[in-house]
Amino acid sequence: MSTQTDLNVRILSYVDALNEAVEQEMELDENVFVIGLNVDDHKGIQGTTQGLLEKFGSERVMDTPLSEDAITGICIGSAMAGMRPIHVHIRMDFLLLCMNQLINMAAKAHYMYGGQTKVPMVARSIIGKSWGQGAQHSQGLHSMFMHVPGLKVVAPTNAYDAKGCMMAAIRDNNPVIFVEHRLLYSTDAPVPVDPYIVDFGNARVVGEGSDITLVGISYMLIECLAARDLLSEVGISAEVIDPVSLMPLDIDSIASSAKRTGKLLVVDNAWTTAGAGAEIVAAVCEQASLSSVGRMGYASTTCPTTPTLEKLFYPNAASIATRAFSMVRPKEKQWKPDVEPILPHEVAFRGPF
Amino acid sequence: MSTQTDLNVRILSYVDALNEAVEQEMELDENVFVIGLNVDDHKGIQGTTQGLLEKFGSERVMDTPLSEDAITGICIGSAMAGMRPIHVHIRMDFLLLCMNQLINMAAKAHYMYGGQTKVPMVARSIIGKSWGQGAQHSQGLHSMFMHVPGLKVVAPTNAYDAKGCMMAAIRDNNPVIFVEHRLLYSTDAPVPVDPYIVDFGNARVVGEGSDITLVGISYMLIECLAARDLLSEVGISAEVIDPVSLMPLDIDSIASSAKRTGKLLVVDNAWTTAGAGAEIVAAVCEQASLSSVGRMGYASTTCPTTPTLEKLFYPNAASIATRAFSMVRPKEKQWKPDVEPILPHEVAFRGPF
Amino acid sequence: MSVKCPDPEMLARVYYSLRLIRRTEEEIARIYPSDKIKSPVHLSIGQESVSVGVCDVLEKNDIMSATYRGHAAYLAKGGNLNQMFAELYGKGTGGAGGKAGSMHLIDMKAGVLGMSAVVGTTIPVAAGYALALKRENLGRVTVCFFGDGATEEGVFSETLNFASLHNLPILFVCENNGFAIHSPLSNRWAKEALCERVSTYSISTHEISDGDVFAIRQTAKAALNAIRSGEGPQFMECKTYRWREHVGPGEDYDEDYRSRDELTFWQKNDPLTTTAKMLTDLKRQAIDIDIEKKIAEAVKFAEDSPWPDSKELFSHVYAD
Amino acid sequence: MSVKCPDPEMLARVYYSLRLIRRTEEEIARIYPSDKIKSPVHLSIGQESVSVGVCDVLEKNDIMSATYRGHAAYLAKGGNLNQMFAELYGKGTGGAGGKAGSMHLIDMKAGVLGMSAVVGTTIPVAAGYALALKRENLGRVTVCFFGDGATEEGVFSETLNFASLHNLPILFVCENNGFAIHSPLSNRWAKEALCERVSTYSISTHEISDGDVFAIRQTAKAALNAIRSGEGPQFMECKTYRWREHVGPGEDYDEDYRSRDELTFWQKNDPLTTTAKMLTDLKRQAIDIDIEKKIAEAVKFAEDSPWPDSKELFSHVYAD
Ligand SMILES: Cc1ncc(C[n+]2csc(CCOP(=O)(O)OP(=O)(O)O)c2C)c(N)n1
Ligand SMILES: Cc1ncc(C[n+]2csc(CCOP(=O)(O)OP(=O)(O)O)c2C)c(N)n1
Ligand SMILES: [Mg+2]
Ligand SMILES: [Mg+2]
Repeated sequence: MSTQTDLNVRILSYVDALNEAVEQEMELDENVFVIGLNVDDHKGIQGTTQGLLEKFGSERVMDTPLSEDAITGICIGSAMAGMRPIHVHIRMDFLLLCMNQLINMAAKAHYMYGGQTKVPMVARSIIGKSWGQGAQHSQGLHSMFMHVPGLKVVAPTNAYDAKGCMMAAIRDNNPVIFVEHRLLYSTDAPVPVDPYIVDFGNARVVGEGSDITLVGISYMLIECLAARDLLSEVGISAEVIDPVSLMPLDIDSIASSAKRTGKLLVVDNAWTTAGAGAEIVAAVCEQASLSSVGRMGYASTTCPTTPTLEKLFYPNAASIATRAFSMVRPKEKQWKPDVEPILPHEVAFRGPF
Repeated sequence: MSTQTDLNVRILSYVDALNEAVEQEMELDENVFVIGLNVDDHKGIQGTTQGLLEKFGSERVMDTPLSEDAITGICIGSAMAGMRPIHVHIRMDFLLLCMNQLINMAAKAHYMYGGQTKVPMVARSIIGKSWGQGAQHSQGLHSMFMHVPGLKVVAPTNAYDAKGCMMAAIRDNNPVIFVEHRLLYSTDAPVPVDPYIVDFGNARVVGEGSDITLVGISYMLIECLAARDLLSEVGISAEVIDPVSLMPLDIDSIASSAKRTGKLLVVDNAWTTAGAGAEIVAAVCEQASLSSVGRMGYASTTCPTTPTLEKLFYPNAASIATRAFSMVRPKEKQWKPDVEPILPHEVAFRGPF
Repeated sequence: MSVKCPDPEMLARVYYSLRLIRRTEEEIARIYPSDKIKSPVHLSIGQESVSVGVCDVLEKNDIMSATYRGHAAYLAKGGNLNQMFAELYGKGTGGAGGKAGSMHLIDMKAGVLGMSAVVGTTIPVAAGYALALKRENLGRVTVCFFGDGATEEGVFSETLNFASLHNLPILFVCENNGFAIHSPLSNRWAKEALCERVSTYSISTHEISDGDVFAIRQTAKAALNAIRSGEGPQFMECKTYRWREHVGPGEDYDEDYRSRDELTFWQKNDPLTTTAKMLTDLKRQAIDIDIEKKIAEAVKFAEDSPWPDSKELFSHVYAD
Repeated sequence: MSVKCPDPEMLARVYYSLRLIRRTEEEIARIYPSDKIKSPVHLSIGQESVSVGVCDVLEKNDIMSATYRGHAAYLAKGGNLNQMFAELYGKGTGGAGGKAGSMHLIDMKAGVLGMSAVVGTTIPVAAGYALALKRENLGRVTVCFFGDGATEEGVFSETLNFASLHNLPILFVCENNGFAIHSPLSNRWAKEALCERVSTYSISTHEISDGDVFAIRQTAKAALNAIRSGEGPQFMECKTYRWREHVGPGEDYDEDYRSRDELTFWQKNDPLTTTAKMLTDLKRQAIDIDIEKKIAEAVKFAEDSPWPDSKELFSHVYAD
């Protein structure tokens, strides 16, 4: 991350980093445009599209009807003609209306048409959590897109990667599913002013360790880092890895860490069955047989709205630490950290929308 | 399969077994109905719905407009009212038009509404292969549905299971994704005349062995069985398992076989990334660390139409045998069976539709 | 008003329903800042007359389908008030045991189908229920409420075609409040010709432009009769206005997407006020007192109710 | 015919195109039993005049989008014949190197957008291309062909609304052959009022009921002028008839879903025959001979072409 040593680095929120990435790409390339319901309103998708309308006009910052299926196809067609659409979805759950166009057309066009056409587009999607988001506003569906050749999937977990991955996604000549998480929006990090790219396919070790490898996907990386602190208090050293991009997936970095620690726990911000965690665990086990592997993620239920049940639906620092402890010290009796860390953005976060 | 010892067992094709299951359930329960494009025409979905219109009339065998999204929702609503719709899709690829209703409504209704409503429906979907089916008529998307709590997924590989699973699916009080494969349609097996149920969640050992465990999903089970024959010629004894149902998944039967043989190779009729194979390999590795695990499936590309490339897109008996050989005898140099078995149904199959 | 002197019983019923909804949502807005309601709330304040006018002419065993902005329809159809508040509070005594929140209310006992937070998804589901009612052939009907934005989803057109093709007993009611979140019709509709379009599916259409609760009621009554006598689906477009912000308890006229003048216009014609005037003070006060009592009870019920047992997380994933 | 004595050059062009398509598909049908074509084929025989009439008035750099039943449109727009046959044969010299087959033909050099085997999917894609052409502002347009069944998909309505809302330069052309596979309109449409419905999106509509190639051409010409002069999308519904089975080379009049009388009616008004009659024998024979030569060359090209190299399986999964 050499660019981080630049002089012109400031602390920026995830929201502002996304906003800046899009604004800079729109300045650099007139073919880039933003489209989606309410991208032009005063809330500006929680601020991520704020100011773009004023700067670039309604031809390049387009509000839409509620027609996700058609708008996706329209993005694909405009991309085939050389434009670079960024289609914004305020909840990832709504991508389920776009599956036919994303999977039957966007993912396949370049191949099915023998390379005669390309589909450079970005589908931004926000995963919701808490405040009773419930069954239909909380899903993390990234594994469905990882499954299909022709699509790329990225899930940056900090403001620096948010900007770098967004610029890379916009410049990419393939459809990119951009996975954001509502609870990451208020987090901040040092972000260079100048445009820069975070290349896909490079996992990042965000906390070194020797006893177990924790892979945290999307928002769950934050919980894994907090779990790492809890574990250190009982003398367990956990290495925490952020895959950053899920397709392409940097499985080798994850595998080499897991081989070193001998233990792998993948914590996904989604269901586990046939999920990203299954892919990572299976791919690592194909390379080497570890003493212990595990997956955590959403409970195998629909997401309830009531906070008391919702709390049990998601993994958290404590439950991750407990699981990791039992993997590192299988003989010892179960351990539960007594403190449950409150995560900064949870304080900052203003529900419900 | 005690019922198979009944006197009234005949050899029936997969097509006729499906047809009989639906006909018998429609006789037993007037709430059962069939709906889908062209279910009432002279071809009767390759024969699987033939004769039903004449017997039950157009109120219970409904042709539809091309409106997969709405028809799925209509099935859900009628199911909430106590009916038992069977929605037929001539290609699984078209389920991508139904994702919003299947995943945001059907899968969640019972939970999200606190048990006040149920959605007993079956979505039949046929996976296509060969004769230039190509990018959009060949997809096996079952892992996407396995990923979502609230849905069940079954993929019977023979006529006996086809009838028993279909009757179970129709009687099930939850949405069931019924995965069929075009190349299995002409295969036949002994099938009892009387109604019977094949309970979900029971994997079946279809060929015993001691050196490696092969799990074959949907049509790939046929290729695994042929691979088993090839392997036996070089003195390798492969155990072949048919999961039959993917959600619920009988992971314990698979794991106990894999623990015995020490080696697990899952061959899916779909892409491997975050697929059913990833789930099975990961789940088994969570239980025990094996000496060698592997996955095979569609090449990580879009499906090409030309036969020369399509041939390379799919695993087959020979490539499965080669891979299994390398897992069982890692030190020996690569082995390729010289004969490539022609599978009965491939002769019987009449393309293109 | 289109009806000079409505039958007093009906008038009382209508006023009661309008007032119950208004006061319930005002109470929700009052409680909201306390964070006791951990659910997004999409208030219907200002739009009550659509739900009330239509539901007043429904039979108890008819079926009603609505959206995440469903408090009004839920109450107008006779949904349980205690269970509604408990559900908003996330308590185990809620209609869905705390798993639904405000956006997925349901009360099958009262004929209230489950609501959905994904716009448009309930439209085909309501039609599917109507398909079953047609087979049942007991004269029951389904009413399907949705917003102007929902008509932009392809599934709306698909459902109209199927419902008409199969002559389903369903009344479609579009609550056209002119906005999808903050997006005005002009950003979303090529032409304001909804009724005209729907009629091309050979569905009879009715447009009510002023939110008049009696006009809505009369129109719905006639439409329901037509449906029950086998004439197939009918369609109503009711112009209305959302007084509060899209989601949450407050107002948002300081934002530039709409002006307070619009609100003033609709407040002048607020059916709650006009119907109140048509009642004797005595009658009105009796109703008001009764409503305050019911709401207070419901809030207390919600506050006193226990949280769901943690094992409930795993109940109802699959039906037996 | 609507045009008594058409301009001879235009007549020759139109006849050439009609004849090229008819003969190409007859040749495909002839070859088909040999299994050299390992792809489903959806023949347009009988429907040629829609593609030919519309495409004759397109500019070379205009864009055309069609369906899996796309041979006619592909050839009418000037798609490469050799590459088409090679593609059907699955050879490496095919337009998509053998990865597309008959259902996904493409020829961007000729302005032929990629076709799709999933009904309706190309409609918004064509509109998206038109959105780019609008920004380009060089007067180019997109023509989007689709069948009657495709209009039942929600995405069709969604696209019409968006295209009109944003005044996109696109001509929608519905080839209404009355069937979706074997399903007649009466099983699928609540009402035959497609043009009426489309006009509610403030899109000008034009209906041509007899397949007259000159009437289609005239109508398309006027529609394209309107689009190029900034009047936004236009819509044509052309009644036509599929002479062969839905998929495959044969006929299926022995099946009960339709009768040969229908075929007879349309064959009597076959634009290929009527235009042939308008030409001198000399002129016609010259064209016919030229076409046979081109087709023979294309078949030979396909037969002599190599299969794609096995490494092509992994090319074009992702674009650089
Ligand atoms: C399919 C889908 N797209 C987008 C959203 C985000 N969203 C929530 S409410 C809403 C507005 C819908 O407008 P309308 O149908 O008119 O109903 P109203 O809110 O005005 O009652 C939108 C766009 C959603 N919930 N579902
Ligand atoms: C979304 C989708 N649903 C169903 C099918 C199966 N199918 C293939 S062609 C066809 C008929 C479509 O009819 P129409 O649009 O009128 O085109 P035509 O075949 O008559 O040219 C159908 C239903 C499909 N390919 N895609
Ligand atoms: Mg609205
Ligand atoms: Mg047709």
